[in-house]
Amino acid sequence: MRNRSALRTAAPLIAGLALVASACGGDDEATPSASDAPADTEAGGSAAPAGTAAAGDICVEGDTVKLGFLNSTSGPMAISEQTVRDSLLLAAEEINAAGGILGKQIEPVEEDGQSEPTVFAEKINKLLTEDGVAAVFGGWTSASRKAMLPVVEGANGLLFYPVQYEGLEASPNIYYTGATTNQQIIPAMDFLASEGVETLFLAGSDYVFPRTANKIIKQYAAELGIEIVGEEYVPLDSDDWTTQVAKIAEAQPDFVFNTINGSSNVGFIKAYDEAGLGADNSPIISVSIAEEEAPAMGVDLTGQYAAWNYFQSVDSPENATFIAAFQAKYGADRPTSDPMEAAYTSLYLYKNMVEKAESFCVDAVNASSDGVSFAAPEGLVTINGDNHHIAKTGLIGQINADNQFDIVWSSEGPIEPDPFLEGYSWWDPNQN
Amino acid sequence: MTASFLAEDYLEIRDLTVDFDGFKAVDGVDLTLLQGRLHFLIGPNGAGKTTLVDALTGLVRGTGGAKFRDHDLLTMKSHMIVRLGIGRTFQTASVFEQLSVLQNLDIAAGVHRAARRSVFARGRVPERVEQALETIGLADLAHRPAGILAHGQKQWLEVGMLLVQDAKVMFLDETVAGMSSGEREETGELLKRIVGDRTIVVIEHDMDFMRRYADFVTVMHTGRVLAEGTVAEVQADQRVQEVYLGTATEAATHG
Amino acid sequence: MTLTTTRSANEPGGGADPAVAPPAHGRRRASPARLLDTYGSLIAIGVIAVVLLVWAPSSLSQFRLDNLGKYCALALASMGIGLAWGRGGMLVLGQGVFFGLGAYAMAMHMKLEAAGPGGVPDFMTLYGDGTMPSWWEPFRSAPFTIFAIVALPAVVSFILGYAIVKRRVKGAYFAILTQAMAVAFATLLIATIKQTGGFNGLNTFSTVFGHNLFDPEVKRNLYRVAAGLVVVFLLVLWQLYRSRYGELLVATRDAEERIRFLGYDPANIKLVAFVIAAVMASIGGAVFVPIAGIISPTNVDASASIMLLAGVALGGRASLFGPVLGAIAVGYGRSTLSETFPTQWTYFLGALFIVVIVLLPGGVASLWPKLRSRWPSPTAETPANGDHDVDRSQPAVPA
Amino acid sequence: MAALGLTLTFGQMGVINMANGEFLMVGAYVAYLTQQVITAVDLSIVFALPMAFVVAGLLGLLLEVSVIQWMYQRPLDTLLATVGVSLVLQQLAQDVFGAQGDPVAAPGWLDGRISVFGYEWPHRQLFTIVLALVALGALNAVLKYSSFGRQIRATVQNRQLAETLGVSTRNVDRITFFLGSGLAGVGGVAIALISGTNPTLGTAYIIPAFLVVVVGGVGQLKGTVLAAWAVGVATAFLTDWISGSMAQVIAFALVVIFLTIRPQGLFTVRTRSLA
Repeated sequence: MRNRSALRTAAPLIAGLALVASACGGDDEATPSASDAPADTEAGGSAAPAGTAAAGDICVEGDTVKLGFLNSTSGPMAISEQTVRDSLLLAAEEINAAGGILGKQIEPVEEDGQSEPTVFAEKINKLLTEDGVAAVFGGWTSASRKAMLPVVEGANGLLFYPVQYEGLEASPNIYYTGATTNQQIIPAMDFLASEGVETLFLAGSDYVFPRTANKIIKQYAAELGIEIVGEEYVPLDSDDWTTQVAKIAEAQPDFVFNTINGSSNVGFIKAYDEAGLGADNSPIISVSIAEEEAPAMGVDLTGQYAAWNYFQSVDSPENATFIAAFQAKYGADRPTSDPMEAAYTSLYLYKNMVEKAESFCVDAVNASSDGVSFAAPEGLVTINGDNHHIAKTGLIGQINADNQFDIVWSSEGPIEPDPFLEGYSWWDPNQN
Repeated sequence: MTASFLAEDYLEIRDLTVDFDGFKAVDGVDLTLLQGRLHFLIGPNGAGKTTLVDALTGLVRGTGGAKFRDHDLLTMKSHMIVRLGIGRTFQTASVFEQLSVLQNLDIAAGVHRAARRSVFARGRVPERVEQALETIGLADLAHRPAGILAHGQKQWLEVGMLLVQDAKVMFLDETVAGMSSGEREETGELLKRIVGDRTIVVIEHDMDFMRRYADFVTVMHTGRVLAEGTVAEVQADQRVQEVYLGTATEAATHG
Repeated sequence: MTLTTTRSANEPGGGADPAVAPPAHGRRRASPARLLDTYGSLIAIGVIAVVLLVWAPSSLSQFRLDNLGKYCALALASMGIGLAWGRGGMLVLGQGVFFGLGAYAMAMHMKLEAAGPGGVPDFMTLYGDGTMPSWWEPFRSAPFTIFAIVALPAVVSFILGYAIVKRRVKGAYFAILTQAMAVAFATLLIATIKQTGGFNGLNTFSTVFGHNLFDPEVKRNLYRVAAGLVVVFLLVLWQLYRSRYGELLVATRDAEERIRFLGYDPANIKLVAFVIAAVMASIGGAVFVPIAGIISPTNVDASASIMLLAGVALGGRASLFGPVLGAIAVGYGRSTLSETFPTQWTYFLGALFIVVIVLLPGGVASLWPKLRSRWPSPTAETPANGDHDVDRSQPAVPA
Repeated sequence: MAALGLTLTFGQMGVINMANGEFLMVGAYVAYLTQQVITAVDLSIVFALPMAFVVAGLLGLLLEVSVIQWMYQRPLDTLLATVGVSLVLQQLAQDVFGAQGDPVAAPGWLDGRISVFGYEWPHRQLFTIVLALVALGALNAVLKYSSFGRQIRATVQNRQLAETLGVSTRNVDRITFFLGSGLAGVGGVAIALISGTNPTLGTAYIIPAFLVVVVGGVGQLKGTVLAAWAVGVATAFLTDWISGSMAQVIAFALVVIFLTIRPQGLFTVRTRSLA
């Protein structure tokens, strides 16, 4: 009698134990070769707090180099991030075929960020401390980057972030291979000024990037003498733009500056079209509609503009090779776009940095990163060792009937990255 | 027995009307329920007996007045009416089947317990609960789940729950329906034992049971009071006979 | 946390009451089996405490320990859901709101810590004009923050609960309303980008109550706090479930009208459970933030709330241990299975959800009593007072 | 539209189908697929509507037969189980069609605008409104006048009695579910015209749709339409004053306040409460 009762109470415990036990048993199988990763041995408490050099210098031993590819392959952001993953895998394949980095083959460790910042934080922690990867490539939303930043700094790892973003950030442990604001937003404004635009309407998602971008646009517009005649935000996942578009129709701006993110663009463009607005009477310049998105709008976008640093139509031998390789691997109907190119470029840049430093160790790579360049599909790009951004050329494209972009404007050569806009006298971060 | 004795605690109902979208289930009922007697409420189906009790216990909304200890029951919420000392049972026994007999009684006794004490587990059995267990004769079954009780025992448990609530007015809705004759007798004796200074209102179809135990009888028909008085008085009433003859078969099926 | 203190403060005073004397009286005394029945759960809690607080820190890597800490934080919220849903019959689909209240309160404090005395959180300069809304100011104070973590959800849930429960909104309506609440809350956070960081949420912390977040020892202690709170609240719930209130709550769930006619106001009974659940979720949120290093609207919206629920449903909504183990299992599955099978994981989760709910509404915890009933047990007829009782949280609804 | 489908399953059957949003998505994808097969844009929508109805309806039927029929006594569990279903359907859509949204071109005759009451109405919006009204009318007619409609209503009011009268309540359940899901599918086509398709399309609609149903009064068709209209107008109106996100928050808050004041919705059912 007593035994039975004891058994009965013990059952949930056994279940619990089994659970917890399996929770820790899992690592070994998942990452057989990670047993010598620093985290396992340092977990005892010997590791020093962040900031002190003892946090360790991630280096690489063995015949292969593990690289973490951390993109969302599930959730709403998978739409975009899967394309980045594809081009990262392509770059890794090419580099491996050409002999690897410093003779070591790349061993990609793929993780799913699940479109959730907390998951990004958790996964990059796993990649750096459990899997012992030499560097991580990925992230898309600002939220995911912000979530990864403290982790990658705490572990003194390396992260390559391939998307244009809102700037005002620089971390010694992150390389930003997408554009910062002075390589996309400001060139776009320069283009508008050169077109003689006098009134501008700002439409964006209620999100960090549009908010910050518009803050910059407004200050620069004041400098250029362009009048802002309206500013509207709609939640990230909202498709209903009818009210806002009505306001645009009423304001009749010379141009609309579109900083809307992702699928919300579809609702915007459709409402725009329904309101009788189009490229002929009310042109839009977008910073997030690329080759991938343009055909998904369900509305003919011919004649509208976009600001990027890369278009599939860029005419260079490097780009031709890139497109050919990508379409050979993933299908001839697949377009290439700016973030994909930036991700592809980031892996090659890493290779060049490591080879210049002749070491995979983070501190050594960082020390020699300044001036490392790569002949990318978009043109020559060069790393700025101070702020870890890269010099890129600003391009404006106009959508043609094939949903490709005709390049109608270009900055004079690569623009030096200036994430904090220190070189722009009109910029005042404390003024809204 | 105590029919003429006007006690302190009595429930006075004046012009009580319950209107269901134009259909008056209870229509201008005047009724005085006195302390210390077994008051039977009889009448054919649809006479409005249960609706009357529903109105008095806050389950349906009624107009008119129902005064008990200077409170108008018709304006109060159910649980406040119960706290005032007015309890009821339902036609279908509704004890908590998963809980033990003891736990059922204990929960019922909780009304008079300070809220902060309910964070403790039950230690020893409260005296009131113990007494009620003896009174309803379920002491031996105290730890059995109420769900396994026989039908009659469940009804007794319900009465016990009213006892531990210390209800001054008890409405028992067809308590003996479906009981064996032996169980009916026990129920009758139980009610006689506990009536004391309480008012017990029994809604019933069973005439034999009524004849044996009623101190006072009110006959209802189509929402109105048809007659009231002692068993003998009511039985002698011409109108009551008519109503019951006319619906005798129907009443029998529910007896 | 306040709950435990008030309780123990009451204990001596309660001694005068015969009703709370030790269970030594006649019918309740009885076999060692019955004692084990009563105290077996305590032993189980003890074992969980040993596993979480002694075994795990000494054998898991920092990364796994951090994750376990996060699961513990989620488990706190799940236990609250177990109370409100499993025991109280209120399907709370918006527990993310309260999780978020605690998490954001904590995050605001840490953000202000990072900004330094008189400083303004970085994002306010980034998105706005660098001025801080005045309601941020009190969160500079650590005691106020801790107070707010408990008081804020209590007040909010009381007001909401009062409006909803008192109006006798139940069942599916209640569920949908709470879910709408979570959606509205997440939308509100996203909309107030200058005040709450918007979609990005709050992140980039450096210290928690003055301790360096990157110090492994601090991390370890954060884990200990999370795991310790799980054990503490297991004890709280254990006491609550065996208390008269616990019985009353179950009785209310099963027959709300009947309870009313015993002189109780069912709304009050449910309200208490709702508020306790909200406070637990909030505390869970508050310990989640320093471990995860970030809180954003995606952690508190409707789908996050449903993830919390998934653990509870899986583990066993009405049992004491079910929600804890369920939350840990779902959290673990989410990070580990998704590492191995990134896309199949969603199918698996969806299918698991359906199968458990259709075939095993009591969750995994309900398997045990079923298994046990295969053998004749001398105590089988004892009505379950404890934690392994078969689920009954679904009253039949008139079709 | 989604709300109409929901009010049928929820109101008439007391079943809460969280996967209804995914039936919208299915409808949207059907529109997309039809357009791939029938390339003449003007025609394809005409085919897409009945196709979407049938496909989403059949899926709903499958769901009813496989999962829901076991749990009519457990409405809250149905809610949770269908959450699982919607997870699976979303992932399935993502794997089949890719995470990228696919465009659905509107036929030419929907491109123009027409001036009614001094406001320029895009044809597409009018089309949606007309579609909703037609669906409402058809549904109303079926429920009121056909013998099957009478069977549905009888089953709702008293299942046992209906059974003893020879109504096959099982069939009624199935067909009701088919209709409700099918309606959601048709709604999906409308949504596809407005915002294109993507796998997570359903999630954005499901909760507002539920609120609309509850506000309108469960099981009340006219209430549902009125509530949908009211919520839509309120949100649009608020957007004029404040930002879009805040308008959503406030619309939600208003609905919650409304429901706490009047939990039974705009139009009440004169029978026992369903939940």
